Amino acid sequence: MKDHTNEVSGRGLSSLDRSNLDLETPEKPYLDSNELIINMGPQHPATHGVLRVILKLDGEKVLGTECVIGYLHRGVEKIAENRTYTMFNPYVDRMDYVAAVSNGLGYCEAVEKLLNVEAPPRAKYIRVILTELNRIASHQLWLGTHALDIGAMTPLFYTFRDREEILKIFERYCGARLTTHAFRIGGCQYETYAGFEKEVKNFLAFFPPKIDEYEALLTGNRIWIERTKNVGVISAADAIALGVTGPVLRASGVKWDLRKAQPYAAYSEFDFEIPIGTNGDTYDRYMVRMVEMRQSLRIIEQAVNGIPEGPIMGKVPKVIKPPVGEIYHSIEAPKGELGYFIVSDGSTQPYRIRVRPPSFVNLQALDIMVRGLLVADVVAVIGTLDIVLGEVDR
Amino acid sequence: MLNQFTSYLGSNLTPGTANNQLWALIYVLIIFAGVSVAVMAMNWLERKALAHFQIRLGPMRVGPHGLLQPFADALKLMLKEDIIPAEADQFVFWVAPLIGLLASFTVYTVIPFGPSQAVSDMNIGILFMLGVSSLGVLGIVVAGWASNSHYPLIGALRSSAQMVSYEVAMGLAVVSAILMTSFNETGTGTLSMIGIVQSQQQQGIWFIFKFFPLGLIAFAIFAIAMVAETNRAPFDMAEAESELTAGYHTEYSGLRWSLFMLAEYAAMIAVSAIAVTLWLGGWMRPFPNLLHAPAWDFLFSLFPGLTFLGLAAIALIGTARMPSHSFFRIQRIGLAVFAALLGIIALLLLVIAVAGRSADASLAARFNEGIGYVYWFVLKVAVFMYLFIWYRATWPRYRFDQLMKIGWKVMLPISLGVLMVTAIVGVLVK
Amino acid sequence: MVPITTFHYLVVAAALFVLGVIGVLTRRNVVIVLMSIELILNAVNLNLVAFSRMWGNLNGQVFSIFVTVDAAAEAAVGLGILIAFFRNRETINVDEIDLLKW
Amino acid sequence: MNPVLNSGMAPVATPWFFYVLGGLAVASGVAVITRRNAVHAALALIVTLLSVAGLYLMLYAPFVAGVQIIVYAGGIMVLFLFVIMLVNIERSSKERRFNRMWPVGLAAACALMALFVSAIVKGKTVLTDPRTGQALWPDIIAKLPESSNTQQIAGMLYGEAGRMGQYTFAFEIASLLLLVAILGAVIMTKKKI
Repeated sequence: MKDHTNEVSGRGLSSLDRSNLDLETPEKPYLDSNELIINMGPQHPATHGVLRVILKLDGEKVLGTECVIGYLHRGVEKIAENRTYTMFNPYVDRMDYVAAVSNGLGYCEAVEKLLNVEAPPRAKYIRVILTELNRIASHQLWLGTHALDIGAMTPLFYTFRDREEILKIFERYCGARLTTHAFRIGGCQYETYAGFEKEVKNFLAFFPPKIDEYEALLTGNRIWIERTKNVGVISAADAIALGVTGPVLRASGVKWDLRKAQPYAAYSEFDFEIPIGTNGDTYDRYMVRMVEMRQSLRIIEQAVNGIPEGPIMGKVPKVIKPPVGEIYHSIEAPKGELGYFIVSDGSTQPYRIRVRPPSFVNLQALDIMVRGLLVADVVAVIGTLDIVLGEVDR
Repeated sequence: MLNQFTSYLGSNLTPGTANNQLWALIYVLIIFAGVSVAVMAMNWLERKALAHFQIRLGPMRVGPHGLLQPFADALKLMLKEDIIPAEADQFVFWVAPLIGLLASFTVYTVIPFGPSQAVSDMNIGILFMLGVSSLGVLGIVVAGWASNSHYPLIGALRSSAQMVSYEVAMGLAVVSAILMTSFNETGTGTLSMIGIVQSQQQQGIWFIFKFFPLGLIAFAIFAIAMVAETNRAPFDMAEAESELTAGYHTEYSGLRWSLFMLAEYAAMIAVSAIAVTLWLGGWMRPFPNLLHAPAWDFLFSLFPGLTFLGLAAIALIGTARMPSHSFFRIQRIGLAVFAALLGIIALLLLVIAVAGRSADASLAARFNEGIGYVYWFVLKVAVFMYLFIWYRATWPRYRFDQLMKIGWKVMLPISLGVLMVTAIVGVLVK
Repeated sequence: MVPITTFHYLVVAAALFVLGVIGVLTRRNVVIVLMSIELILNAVNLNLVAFSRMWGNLNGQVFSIFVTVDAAAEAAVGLGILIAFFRNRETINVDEIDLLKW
Repeated sequence: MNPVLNSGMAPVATPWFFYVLGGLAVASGVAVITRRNAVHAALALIVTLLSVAGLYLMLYAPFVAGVQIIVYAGGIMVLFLFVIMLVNIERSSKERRFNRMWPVGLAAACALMALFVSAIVKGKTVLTDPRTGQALWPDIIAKLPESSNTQQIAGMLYGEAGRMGQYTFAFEIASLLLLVAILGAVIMTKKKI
C-alpha cells in the first residue's frame, strides 16, 4: 500500500503531461500482465450519478482511468444565451443541485457586478445565512454518500435526517427545498418569515451534537481510518496545477478560501477559520469538511445575531440590461471555486455565459489520485472529490 | 415402518447413530423447514433491525409491521423472469447457486441441537462441517466465472482468495478448541460435534472461558473469521455493492438470486452454530452443573414458554398501539391473531414444561428436555445473528488488501500462538 | 445383489487411474493435465483405503493422508509453474512448452 | 431396513450406494479428461473427488473422507479454479483438445488398463498369498472401529501415551514438504518479491 501512495504523492508536475495520463501503461515487464478494462458507470451505485469511469486494471490495481462525462449534459450555458438575465437565474440551481443556493449567489453577484449595483446589507446577511446553511446541507449529503461508498450505511440516514432541518428552513423561506431560486439579481426576493431567526438559532443548537454523532461513527473508526488514510493523496503542487479548489485543495495544505481571499457578500464581516489538512489524503478531506461544517455554524451564528434591518432589494432597473463588457466573478461554493464568466453585448440576454464548476475541475484530479490504488479506492476517491454530475456536465 | 417410527422414540441416540433412516429423514425435513423459516425470519429481522439502527421503519406495508414481507419477497422472486446472459456459460450458471445451497444445507446434518437432536453424530463432525462449508466458495467462484462479466469475475476472485485465507485462521482456532476437549482423564479428544459439547459439560466450563483468556482469543478469531467466511459486512468484499455493483451475483436474478441469498443466510446460521457448539456450550443451559437441583431445571425449562409469552406481549402491545383508523383494521386483526398464535405456543410450551418436570423417561419429560436443548441452542445462535446485523449497520467495509493483511498477518499468527499456548498450558495443568 | 468387496473398489480405482493416465498423455491443456494427476492420486488413495479396510489396519489410511499432502504440494507448485509460464509465453499448452528455457 | 439391525453398527455399505458413487466417480472422471472447457473439467473433478470421499465413508475411513473434502474439494480445487480464471482460456477453448500423440497415449493407457484388469481378476481368483494361501484380495472385510478412527490415526501420526507414533517422523517431513511447496509457489508466482 505504502509504495502506491509514495508513487502518487512523489509525482511532480512533470507527471501531468498527457502521455502519462492516457491509458497506455508506460512499462510492460511481461508479455501478459492480464490487464482488465472495466466500465465503472454510467449505471453504477458509487459514481454519484452518471459518471462513467473506464478503469484499466491489473488484477485489482488501477493502472489508469479515463472519465467519460456528458450523460447529464443539458446545455445550461447555451440556454443562457436565449434567456434574459432574470430568466436564467433558476437554471443555475440545476447545476449543482445539492448546493443550489450557492449557485444562485454566484450568478446574482456576477450580474450585480456587471450592472454595478450592490445588494443591501440585510440581503447580504440573508444570503450568507442561506448559503452557509446550504454548505452544511451539501457537506451532509457528501458525508452520507461518501460513507455509503466506503461501506458504512448508517451515516447516510443520519445525515439525511439532519439535512431535513435545513431543507425545512429553505422551504419556509422560499417555498422550495432543493432548487431554491432563493436570490434575485440585486438582493433577495423574500423577506425572512416570522420565526426565521428562531429556527436558524434552533438549528445552531441542534446541529453540533449531530456532527459529534457522525464523528463518533467515523472519525475514530479503525476501518474508516484504514480506508481513508493515505488513500487518494494529492500534493499541493499537483492540486494547484490541476486547478483543484475547495476542500480538496485545502486538505492538501493550501490555505485558499475565496471567502477569505476575495471576500464577497458579507463574509469580510465575520470571524471564522479555514481548516486545512496536511497529507492531502481522503481522511484529511473528510476532516476538513467536518470542521468546515462547524465553521459554517459559527458564521451563521454571527450573521443571525448581527443581521441588520433595512431593505432587501437594491436599486435594480426593471429590465436588466448590463453595459457591454465582461465579468468573471467567483465564490466559494461547498465544492470549491464556482465562477461565472459573463459576456454582455448590452442586450437583455447574455452574449455568453461560461461557468467554472468546481466538480468538473476537481474531477480531473481523479486519475492522478487513484493510480496504483485498488478498485475500492476509486470509489472512495470519487466520493471524496464530492462531485455532482449535474455540475460537471451542465 | 411403524416399528421403526416408535423404536426410536425411547432412544437417546441421534437417528444417524441409531441407524434409523426414517427418523433421519424426519429430522432432515424438520431441519430443512426450520432453516428455511429461520432464513425468512432472519430476512425480516435484518431489515427491521437495520432500519431501526438507521432511524427508519423498515417494511411496514405487507402485513402488520411488514411481517408478511418475506413471503411477498419470496413470491416476487419466484415470479420474476429468470435471466441468463447470452454470453454466460449456461450450465455452470445454472448449477452455481445449487452448489452454494447444497453446501450450506449439508452442514446441518451434523449440527447438534441437543445430545440426540441431530441428524447424525459423525466421528469427524467438525472436520466434515468445515470441509462442506468450504465447498460453498465453489458456488461463488463458479457463479462469478459463468456470468462472463467483469464485476462478477472480480467478486469471485476476491471471494475465493478471502475464504481460502480465512479458513486457515478459522481452522486453527477450531483446532485449539478441539485440543481443549482432550484435557480430560483419558487424554483423548473428539471431533464429534456432540462429543465437543459433552466434553464441555464434563469439564464443567464453556470453552470460551477455559484457560482464560486463551479460549476467548480463539473464539474471537473464529468470530471474526466467520464473518469473512460468510461474506458479510465489514468483509463483504465479494458483493461490495458500492464497488462491484453486486459482486458475484450481479448477473443473477429472480429465483436463482434468491438461492444465493438463502445459501448465504443458511451459511451464517451454520457458522454461528459451529461457534456456539465449540465455545458456548452448544445446547447447554447456563450453569448446568452448578445449578443442578430439579427446581433449577424446572425454572430454566420455563424459559422457552416465557420467551414466547414475551413475544406475544410485544405483539399485543403493537396491536394496541396501532392507529385506530379503519385502514388498519385488517392489519390489527392480523397482528392480534399473530399475538394469539404466539400466546398459544407459549402456553403449550409452559404446559409441557410443567407436565415434564419430573426427570423420568416419560414422553413429556423427554419432550421437555428436547425443547430446552433446542431453545438454548437457538437462542445462542440468535445472538450471533443479531451481531451480524449490528456489524453491518455500524462498520464501513474493509479494502481487499487490508482484509488479506489482517487474515494472514494478524489472525493467522495469533491463532497459531493461541494453539501452541493452549497445548502447553494443557500439558502443564495436567 | 453381490456384496461389495475389495475387488469392486479396486476396479473403480483402476478405472480412475487409467482415466488419469489418458488425461496426462493426451490432453494439451496443462491445467487439465494437472487435474488428471489428481485423478491418478485419488485412484491410488482409494486403493490404499480399500486395502486398509481389507486388512483391518490403518496404515493405508495414514498413507493416503500423506498422498493427499503430496497432492496439495504438487498442485501448489504445478499451478505456480503454470502461472509463471503463462505470464512469459501466454500459453498453457504442454506441447508448446518445449524449449526447456524461456 | 431391518429393525433388528438398528442396534449396533449396521452396514452403511449397501451395494446401491457403491454403484452410484463409483459410477459417478468414473463418469465424471471421463468428463474431466474430455471436456474442452477447463472449468467444466474442474467441476467434474470435484464431483469425482466427492464421490471418492463417499467411497471412503463406505470403507469406514471417515477421517480420510473429511480430509478429502476439506483439502481436495475445498482447497486444491478452489486453487485450480482460481488459476483457470487467471489464465485466459478463451483462446485455448478454440484449439485442439488433444495433442498430436494422442493415439499413442491412448494405446499405452489401454495396455495399462489391460494389465490392471488381469492383475485384479487374477488376484481375486488365481494368485494367492504364499503366507496364508488365500487369494490376494479375499472377500473378507475386517471390522474397523469407525467411532475411534480419528483417534487411531492420530495415534499413528503423533504417537500416544508418550511414545512417538509410527509415522511421526514422516509426518514432520511431509510438513516440511508443504512448507517448501508454499515457498516455491510464492517465489514462482510473484512478479517481484
